[in-house]
Amino acid sequence: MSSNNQTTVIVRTVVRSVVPIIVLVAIGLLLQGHNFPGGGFIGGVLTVTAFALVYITYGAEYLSQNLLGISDGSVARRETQDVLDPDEAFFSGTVGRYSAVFGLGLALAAGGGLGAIAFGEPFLSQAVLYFDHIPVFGVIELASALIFDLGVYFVVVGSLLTILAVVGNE
Amino acid sequence: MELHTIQTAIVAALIVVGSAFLLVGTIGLLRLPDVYNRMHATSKATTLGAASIFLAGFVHFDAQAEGLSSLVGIVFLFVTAPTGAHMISRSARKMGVEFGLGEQWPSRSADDGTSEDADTE
Amino acid sequence: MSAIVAAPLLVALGGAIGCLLMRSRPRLLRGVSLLGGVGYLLATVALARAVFADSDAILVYYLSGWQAPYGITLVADRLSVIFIGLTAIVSLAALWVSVRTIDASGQRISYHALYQFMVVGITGSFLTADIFNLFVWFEVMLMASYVLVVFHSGPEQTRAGMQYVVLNLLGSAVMLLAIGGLYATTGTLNMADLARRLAEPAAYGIAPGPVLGLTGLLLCVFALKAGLVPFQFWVPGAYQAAPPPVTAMLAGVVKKVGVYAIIRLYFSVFAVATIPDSGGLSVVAGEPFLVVFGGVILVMALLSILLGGIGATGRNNLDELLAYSSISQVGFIVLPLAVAATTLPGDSLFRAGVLATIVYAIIHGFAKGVLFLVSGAIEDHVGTLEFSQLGGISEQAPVLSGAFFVGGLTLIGIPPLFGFFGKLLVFKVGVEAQNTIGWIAVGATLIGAILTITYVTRAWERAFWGPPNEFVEELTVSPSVVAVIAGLAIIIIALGIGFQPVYELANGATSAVIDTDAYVRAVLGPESAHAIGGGLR
Amino acid sequence: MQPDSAVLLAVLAIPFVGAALVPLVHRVLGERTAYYAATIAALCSGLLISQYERWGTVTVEWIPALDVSLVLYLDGLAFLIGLLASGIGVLVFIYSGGYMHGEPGQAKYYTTLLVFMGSMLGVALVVDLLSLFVFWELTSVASFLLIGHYQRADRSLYASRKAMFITVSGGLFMLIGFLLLGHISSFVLDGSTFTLIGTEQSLIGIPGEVTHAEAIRHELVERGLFVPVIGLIAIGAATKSAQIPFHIWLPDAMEAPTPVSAFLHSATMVKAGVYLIGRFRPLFVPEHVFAAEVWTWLFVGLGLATMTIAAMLAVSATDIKELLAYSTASHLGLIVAGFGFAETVGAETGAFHILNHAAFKATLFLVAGIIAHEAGTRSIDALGGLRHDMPIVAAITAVASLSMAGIPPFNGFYSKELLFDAAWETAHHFGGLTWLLPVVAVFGSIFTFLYSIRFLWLFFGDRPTELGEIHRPPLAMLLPAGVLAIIVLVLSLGAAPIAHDFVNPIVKSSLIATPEGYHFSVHLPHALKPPVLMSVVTIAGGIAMYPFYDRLHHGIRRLRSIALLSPNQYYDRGITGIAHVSDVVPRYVQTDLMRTYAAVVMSAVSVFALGGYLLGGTGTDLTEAVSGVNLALPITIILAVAVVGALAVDRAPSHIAGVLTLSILGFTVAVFYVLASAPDLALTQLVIETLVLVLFLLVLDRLPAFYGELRRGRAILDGLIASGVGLTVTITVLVTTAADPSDGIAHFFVEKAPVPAEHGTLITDAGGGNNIVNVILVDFRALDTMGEISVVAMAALAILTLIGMRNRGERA
Amino acid sequence: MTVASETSVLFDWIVTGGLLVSAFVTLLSAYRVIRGPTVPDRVVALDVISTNVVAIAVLFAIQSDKGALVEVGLVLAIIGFISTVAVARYVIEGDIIE
Amino acid sequence: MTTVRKWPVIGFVLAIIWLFVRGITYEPMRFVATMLVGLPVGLAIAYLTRDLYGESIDLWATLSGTPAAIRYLGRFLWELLTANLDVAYRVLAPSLPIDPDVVAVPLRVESDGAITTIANSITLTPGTLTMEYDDATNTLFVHAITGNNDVEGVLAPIRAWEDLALVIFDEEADPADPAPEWPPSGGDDGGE
Amino acid sequence: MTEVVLAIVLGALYALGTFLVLRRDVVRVVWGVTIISQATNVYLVTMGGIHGSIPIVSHGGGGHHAVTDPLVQALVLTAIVIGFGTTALALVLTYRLYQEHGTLDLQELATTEESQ
Ligand code: NA
Ligand code: NA
Repeated sequence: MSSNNQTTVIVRTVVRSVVPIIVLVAIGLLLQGHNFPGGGFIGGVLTVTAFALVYITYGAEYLSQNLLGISDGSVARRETQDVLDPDEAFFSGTVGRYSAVFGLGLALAAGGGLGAIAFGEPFLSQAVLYFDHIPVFGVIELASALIFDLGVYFVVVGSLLTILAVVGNE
Repeated sequence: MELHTIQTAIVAALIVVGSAFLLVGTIGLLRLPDVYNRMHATSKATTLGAASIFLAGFVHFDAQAEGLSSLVGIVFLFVTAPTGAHMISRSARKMGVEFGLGEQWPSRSADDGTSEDADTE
Repeated sequence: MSAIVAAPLLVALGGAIGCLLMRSRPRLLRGVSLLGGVGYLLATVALARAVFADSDAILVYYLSGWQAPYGITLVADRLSVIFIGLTAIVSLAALWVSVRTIDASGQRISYHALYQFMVVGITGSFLTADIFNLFVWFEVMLMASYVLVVFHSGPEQTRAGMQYVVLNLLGSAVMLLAIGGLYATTGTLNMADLARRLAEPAAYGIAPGPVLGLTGLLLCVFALKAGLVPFQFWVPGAYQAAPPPVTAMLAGVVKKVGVYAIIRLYFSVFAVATIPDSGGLSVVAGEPFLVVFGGVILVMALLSILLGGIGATGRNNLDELLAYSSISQVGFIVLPLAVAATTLPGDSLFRAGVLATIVYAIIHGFAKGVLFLVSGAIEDHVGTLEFSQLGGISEQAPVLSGAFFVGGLTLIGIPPLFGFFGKLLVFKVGVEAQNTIGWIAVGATLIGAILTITYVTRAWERAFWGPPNEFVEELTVSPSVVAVIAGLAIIIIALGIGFQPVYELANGATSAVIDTDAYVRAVLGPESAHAIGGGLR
Repeated sequence: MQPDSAVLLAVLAIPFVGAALVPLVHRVLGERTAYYAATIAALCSGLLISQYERWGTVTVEWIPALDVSLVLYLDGLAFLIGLLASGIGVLVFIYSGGYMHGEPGQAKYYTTLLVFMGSMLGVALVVDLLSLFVFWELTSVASFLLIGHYQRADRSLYASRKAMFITVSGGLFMLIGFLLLGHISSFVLDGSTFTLIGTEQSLIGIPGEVTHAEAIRHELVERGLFVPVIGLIAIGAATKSAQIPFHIWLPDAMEAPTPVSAFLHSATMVKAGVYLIGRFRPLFVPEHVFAAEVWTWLFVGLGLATMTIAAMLAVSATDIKELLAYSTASHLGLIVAGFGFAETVGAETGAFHILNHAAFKATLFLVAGIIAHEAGTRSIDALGGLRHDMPIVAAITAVASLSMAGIPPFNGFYSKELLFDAAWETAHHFGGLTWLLPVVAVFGSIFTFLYSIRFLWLFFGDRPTELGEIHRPPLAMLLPAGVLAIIVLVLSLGAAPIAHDFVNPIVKSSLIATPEGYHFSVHLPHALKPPVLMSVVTIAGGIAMYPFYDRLHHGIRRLRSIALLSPNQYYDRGITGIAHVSDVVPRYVQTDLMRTYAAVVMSAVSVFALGGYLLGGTGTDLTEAVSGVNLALPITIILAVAVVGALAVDRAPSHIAGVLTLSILGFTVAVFYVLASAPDLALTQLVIETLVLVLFLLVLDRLPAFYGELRRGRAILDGLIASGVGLTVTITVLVTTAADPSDGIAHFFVEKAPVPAEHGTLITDAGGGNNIVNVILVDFRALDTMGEISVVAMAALAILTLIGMRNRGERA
Repeated sequence: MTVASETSVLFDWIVTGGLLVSAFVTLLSAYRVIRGPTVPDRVVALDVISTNVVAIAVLFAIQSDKGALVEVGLVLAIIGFISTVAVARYVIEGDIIE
Repeated sequence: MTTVRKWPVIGFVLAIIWLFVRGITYEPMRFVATMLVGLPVGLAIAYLTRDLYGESIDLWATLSGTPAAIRYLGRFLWELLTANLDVAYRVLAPSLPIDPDVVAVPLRVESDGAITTIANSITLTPGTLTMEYDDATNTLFVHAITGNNDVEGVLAPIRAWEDLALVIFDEEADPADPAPEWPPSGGDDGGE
Repeated sequence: MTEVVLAIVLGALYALGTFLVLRRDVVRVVWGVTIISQATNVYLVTMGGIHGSIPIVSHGGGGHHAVTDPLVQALVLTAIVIGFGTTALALVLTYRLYQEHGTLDLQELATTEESQ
C-alpha cells in the first residue's frame, strides 16, 4: 500500500475501528435531525469526514476501489490520464460516480418536493404519517421531510467526495 | 432527594477534576520546552480532563440517551487522543523539529530513513 | 394561490438536476438542457398569461404550504414576470449558442448544469418575496456565475474570476449583515410584511431610523450585482473572461437582478418608510427614505455613465468595450429612479421614472444579449476580439454584422429600434421633472449617449468595416447561431416599432411597483394592509 | 381637399418595402437594380404629385401611451422636400446605374439608399415631432452607411464616423427640445402632444384656424425654456445642415460615392435641418414683428456666418467635391439666414432657395461625378479645358454654376436677391450695427461668385497636359444631369410663374399667418432698389477679384491651417482626447489590483451605511445600549479569543500558521454557538471548519510561500479603511441589537417550538419534528435549503470545472 | 428546599466555573497556536482547543440541562480527531513551506 | 474453530453502539425498538465497510481474552490516574522536573490491534509518549519524560502491558518469551 | 453590555478581515473573506438573542429559559453551508490562479498583465 510510509499501523488500526462508528453516528444524526441536532447536512459531512480519514490514511485508491467498490478507478490511471480521453475520468470513473451521487441527492430533494404537488400541496410541503399500534414501536412517526433530508445528505456526500477526490488527486 | 444530591456532588466533583486537568494540560502546553514534552501534558491531562467532564455529563443525565453517548465519547477520546499525539510527534520529527532537551534517538535504524533527518538536524 | 407561479423556477431546477444526471450522455445532456430552456420559456408564457389575464393579478405561492410571513412566499406580479420573460428569451438564445460553441467536454463537465442553475438563481430572485431567500438565490446565481466566468480556466479567467469571486463574497457578507439587521429591526423577512411594518413603524415597535442605514448597506449589494460605480470593478474582467453566451447572460440578465431588486425593495417596499423627525440630520428629518435613495442612486448613475462611457471609447478589444459599455448602460437604467425618488409613489413623475428604468433594463437585456453573442460568435472563429486582429467582418458575415449594427444602434438609441424608447423615456423623465435632478439626468444622458455613439461607431469601424483580417476572411458562423442572434435583433426592431404593447406591459409593472398596498394584501391577506402609501398616496 | 391617406402612407411605406426586397431583387437583376430603385422613386414622386395641393393631415395611431402618432401633414413645404427626395431620387438612381458599374456592395448600396429616401420622405411628411425624429435619425444612419460605402478605406471610415457623431449627437439635443415642447404642451393644450402642426391638438394648430403657438411661446417664456428649446432645436438643425461650426462633417462626407453626395449631401438630407427651421418658424416667430429676438439673431447670425465662411472655404478647396461641399454648407447658411429674418422676406428666401439650390447643386454634383469618373481625378488644379471632351457637360455646368453664382436671369439670382432684400430691410429698420447684415451678405456672395466661376472654368481655360484621355460619360450619367440642368433652366426662365404658383404655398408653410391677399412673387428687377445694387456690387466685386483667385485660395488655406481656427482640429482632438481620457480608466480605475477594488468597495460600503445612520438616525441612544444584559464571562473570553485569533491571522508569519490560527476563530465561533444554545450551528460550524481546514491544507500543500512585505504607509491606509468597516459593523450591531420590534415572526416559531409533540401543535402536527431549527430547514424554509444544496453541488462542479477544463481554455 | 437551592447555587457556580476554566484555557492555548514556534506546536495547541470545545459543549449541556448537547460533544470529539489526523498528514508531511 | 465472517459481528457491535448513541430508556419495548433500527443500520455499515477488517474472526479466541482485557482495563485506569498526577506535578512544579529521552521498545506482539493498544496505552501512562513505530523491527520509539535517567523504569510497565496484550489478542508469542533486544543483533536488514 | 462587547468584537473581526482582504497575497485575501463571513454568521445568531436555551424539545421536557430565535439559526445554517461552498471554490481558484500565473501576488498579477 502506497501509504505505508505515510502512516503507521497504529493510525491505520485506529482509523479502521473508528470509521464505522463515525458513519454510525452520522446516520444517527441524519435520522434524528428532525427531533435533535443533526439532519442531512451534518450527517453527510460527518460521513464524508469518515471517508476522508480513510482517504488520508489509506489513500484515494483504497477509498474508491476497496471501500466504496468502484472498480473503474480513474485515479489508478492518473499518471496516464493525459493519453486517455480526459473526459472519461470525469464521467465514468470515481469522480463520475461521486458526482452522480449529488445529482441523485438533488433529484431526491426536489422530487420529494414535487411529490407534494402531486398531492395537491405546494412545492416542498412536508407531511407526517403516524402509524399507531405498531408492535414494539407503538407509534411510528414518518416525516416526509426525511426524504428531503436524505436528498441533502446525498448532495453533501457526493459533492464533498467529488471535491476531495479531485483536489486530493491534484 | 438524597440520591439527587449525591449525583449532583459527583457531577460537581468530576467537573472540578476535569477543569483542573484541562488547566494542567494547558499550563503544560505553555510551560514545557518543546513540542514533544508539551504533548505529554496535552495527551494525558487534557484528555483526562475532557473525559472527566464527559463522565460528569454521563452522571448528570442518568444512563439514558445523552448519558450513554458520553460514554461513547470517553472511549472515543481515549482511542483517538494518543493516536493524534503519536501522529503529531512522529510528523514533527520527520519534518525536523529538534528535541529541546538533548534527547537522543536510539541509534541504529538503517531502514528508518526518517531518523536520518533527525540526526542530521 | 397558484402553482403556476413556481413553474419557471421548477422547470429550471428540473433542467439543472436533469443536466447533472445526464452528464455521462452528452447528446441527452444537450437535449435536456435545451428542453429546459424551451420549457422555461413555455412556463414563463403560461405564468405571464396568468398574471396578465387579470390586470391586477398578483399571484402568490406559499411554499411548503406555510402562510406568509412564516414560510417562504413566491410572488409573480407584472414586474417579476417582465424580468422573467427577458430571462426566458435571452437565456434560450444564449443556450443555443452555447450548445454550438462551447467545447464538447466543457458541456459535459458542468456547463449545462451550471447554466441551468444560474437561471434557477435568477428566477428565484425575481420571484421570491423573502429577503433571506433572495440572498439564497443570489448565491445560487453567483455560484453558477463564478464557475462560468472561470469556465475556460485559463490565466485571464482565473485572474478575473478571483476578482469577481472575492468582491462578490464581500458583497454576500454585507448582504447577510444587512438582512440580519433588517430582521432584527423589523422582526420579519417577508417583503410584504416589511412594507407593512415600515409603513406603520409605531404599531410594530420599529425605529425606522436605523433601517435607513441598513438599506444603505443592502444597496451596496444590489449595486455590486448591477455593476454600478463604485462597485463596477469586476465587470470588465469577468465579462471578458466568461464564455460569450455566459457574458450575454451576465450583462443581459444577471445585472438586471440587481436592478430588479433595487426597484422592488427601494421603490416599493422601502418607499413607504419615512425618516423619523427625531433622528438623524434635520435636513432630511421627516422626509421619505426615497430622498436619500434618490441622491445615492443619482451619484452612482452619473459616475457609471461617465466612467463606463469614457472607459469604453478607448478600448481596443470588442468584449472589453462592450463590458465598459455595460457599466455605462446600467447608469442609464437606474438614472430615472433618481428622478423618480424626488417625488412620492403617487406622483406621475415617480411612475415615469420607474417605468423608464424597467423599459431600459429590458432593452439593455436584449441589446447586450445580441452584442455579446455576436462578439462571441466572432471570437469563437477568429480566436480574438482585439480590434487589431479584426476588420471587414461585415463583408464576411453580413447578417451577423447587421445584428451587431442593430444592437449598437439600439444602445445609442436610434429610432425606431427598441433602444430609442429607453433614451426617450429617460430624457422624458428628466424633462418632466423640471427640477435640478431632472436637468442633471438630461445632461448626463446626453453626454452618455454621445459617448455611446463614439464607442459604438468605433467598434463598428474597427471590427466590422475596414480591410478584412486574414482570420476574418475565413469567418463562417453556424447558420443556426446566426439565426438565433438575428432573431434577437429582430426582436429589438419589432419591440421598437411595436412599442405600444411593451409600454403597456412596463406600465403595468410600474403599477405593481407603485401599489405596495396591493402587494401586501396579496401576500399577507386582504385585512393585512392598513395605511401603506403606494397606490393610495 | 384632404390628401388621400392611403396614398400618402404608401409614399412613406414603398421605399422601405422596396429596400427590404433589394437583396432578392439584386440576385435577379444584378446591376440593373438601379432601375428598380429608380422605379420605386418614380412611383413615390408620382404618388406625391398626385396629391399636389391636397394639403391636409393624415393621422395614424402609433404609441398613444406616449402621445405619439404618425401624423402626416402635406403642405407646400412638405411637398417640396418630398418631391426633392423622390424626384432627385429617380435621377440619382439612374445615374448610379452608370456610376456604380462594377462596384462591390451594390445590394447594400441600393438598400441603404432606398431606406434613406423613405426616411427623407418621412422627414418631409411627418409632423409629429417624435415620429419625425425617427426618420430624422434614420437619415443619419443611412448617411453613415453610405459615407462608409468604401468601407476598406480609412478616409471613408473617418468621414462616416464624423458625420454620424455630429448629426446623431445633434439629433439628441433636438430630441430634448422636442420633449420639452411636448411637456409644455400639456400645460397649454388639452393634453400633451408632439404634433407640430395640422391638427386641432398640435403645437402650432391648424394654419388659419387655431393658433396655439402664442400660448406655447408664452408658457415657454414663463418657464424660462424659450431660449433652451430654440437652442436645442437649432443644434439639431445646424448639425444636420452643416452650419458652422458643425459643417466639418460635410466635406469629409464626400468620401461617399458621388450619387450619394448629390442626393444626401446636397439636395436632400442636409436640407432636413433648414426644412425644420422653416417648419418651426411659425411656432417661434410671432406675427408682425420685425425681429423675433432669439430666433432672428440666432439663425441670421448662424446662417450668414456659415454662408460667408463656407464660401471662403470653398474658394480654398482643392478638390471639386470639396468645393461643392463647402458651397453646399454656404448655401444652406443662406437658407438658414433667410428663415431667420422675421417680418421681411425671410420665409420667401429660405423656401425659394431650398428649391433653387437643390436643382443647381444636384446638377453640379452629378457633373463632379462625371468628371471624377471620366477624368480619374477630382483635383481642381489637375483639371481644365474639359469642354473639348465633354461639350454637353460643359453646357450643363454653365447653367448650374451661373445659377449658383447668382447671376441673372438664373434662378439662383432670385433667391439671393430676396436675401439681400431681407437683410437690407432689417438693417434699415434697426439701424446701427445691423448694417453689418447686408455687408456680410454681399461679402459672402462675392466668394460664392468666385468659386462658382472657378468651377465653371474647369471646362474652359487650358487643358493641363498631364490630364489623360477622357471618355464620354454614359447616358445613364449624362441624362440625369441634363434633366436637372433643364430644370434649372425652367426655374430660371419661368421664375415668376413658378414662384407664383408653386413656391407660394411653400412660403406659406413658414409663415404663421398669411396676410390678407398675400402672394409670393419674383421678377427681374426693374428699378435700382438696394438689393439690386447689392447684386451689382457682388458681381462687380467678383469679377474684380477673380484674377486674384489663387492668392485668395492660398491665403484662406493658410488661415485654415491655424489650429485654433479649425473646428476639425477640435473634433479630431476631442476624439483622440476622449481616447486618451479613456485610457485613464484602465490605468487608474480598472487597475486589476484587487486591493484597490476591495478598498473602494469596502469604503463605499462604510460610507453607504454610516451615511444612512447619520441621515436616518440610529433610532436609539447608543450609550443606552451599554446598559443591557450582563454578558456571561465565558462568552466574553471566547469572544476575546476570537479577536485574538483573527488578529493573529492578520499577523501570521506563514500560510500554514495563518490557516491554523484561522482555526482558532472557527473553534471559538463554534463555542459561541454552543453558548448561544445553537447546537445545530455548533455542529455544522465545526464540521465545516474541519473540512475547510483540510481543503486549505490540500491546497496550501501546492502553493509556494508568499506573504508580501507590509509597508507602513500602506498598512496605515488599509488600517483606516478596515477601521471604517469595523466602525460600520459595530454601529450596525449596536443599533440592531437595541431594536426590539414587536410581533416579530420569530415569536411564531418560538411559541410553537417548546410544545411537546403529543400535544399536537401546528408545527409538530405538520412538520413532525421537535428540532424546530431542522423543521424550519426542511419545511418552513425548505426552499432555502434547496438553494443551499444547489450551491454545495455547484461547489463540486466548480472544482471539476477548474481542474477539468484546464488546458482546454484555449479552444480550437 | 434551602439545602437544595444552596446546593444548586453551588452547583451552578461550579459548572460556570468549569465553563470559565475551559474558556480561559482556550485563550491560553490560542497563545500557543499563534506563537508556535513550530508547526507541530500549533497543531498540538489546536488539538487542545478542540478538546476544550468538547468540554465546553458538555459543560453547557449540564448547565442548560440540555442533553442533546452531549451528543454534540461526541461529534466534536470525532471531528477533532479527524482534523488532527488531516493536519498531521498534510501540514507536517506535506511540502508546505513554513 | 469458531471462525465466523467478521462483518456481521462488527455489525452487531455497531448495533450496540447505536444503542449508546441513540440512548436507551428503561422501557424494554423502546430498547427493542431501538435495536430493531440499530441492527440494520449497524449491519449495513459493517457490510459496506467490510473491506476495512479481515475476512473472518475467531469468536472463541476473542472471547477467551476477556479476563485479560478486564485486567488490562483496570491497569490502564490506574496508570491513567497516576500518569495525570505525575504530569500535573511536573508541569506545576516550579523547577519543571523533566529530563527526557527517546527509548526504543522492541515488541513481541505482532497483531495490529495489539500494537495499537499498547502504543496508545503508553501515551496515556506516566511520562511516556509513543512517537514512532518501525514496521521492519516491530519497535516502538517512546519519548519518555524521565527516560534519560531510567530506561528500565520506562520499559517495565510497557512489558506488563504487552504481557496482557499477548493474551487478549491471541498472539503467537507467549508472555514468558524474553523481550527482544535493542539494538537488534544482526537481523535481516543489516546491522548497525 | 452584551451588545457593546459583541458590537466591538464583530467590528474588530470585520476590520481584521477587511485588512486581510487588502493584502497582496491571495491566500490572505481568502482568509479575510472567511473571517468576515464568520463574523457575519455570529452577528446573525446574535440577532436572535444570545441568552437562552436550545430550540429543541425533548419529548416530555420543556425548557425554562428564554428561547433563542430558531429562525435565525436556520438562516445561519444555510449561510454557513453556502459560505463553505464559496470558500471551497475560492481555494481551488487560488490554486488554479497560482498554476496559471506562477504567483500569488495580486500586485504582480496586475502589473504583469499591463506590461503585456
Ligand atoms: Na465574454
Ligand atoms: Na470572451
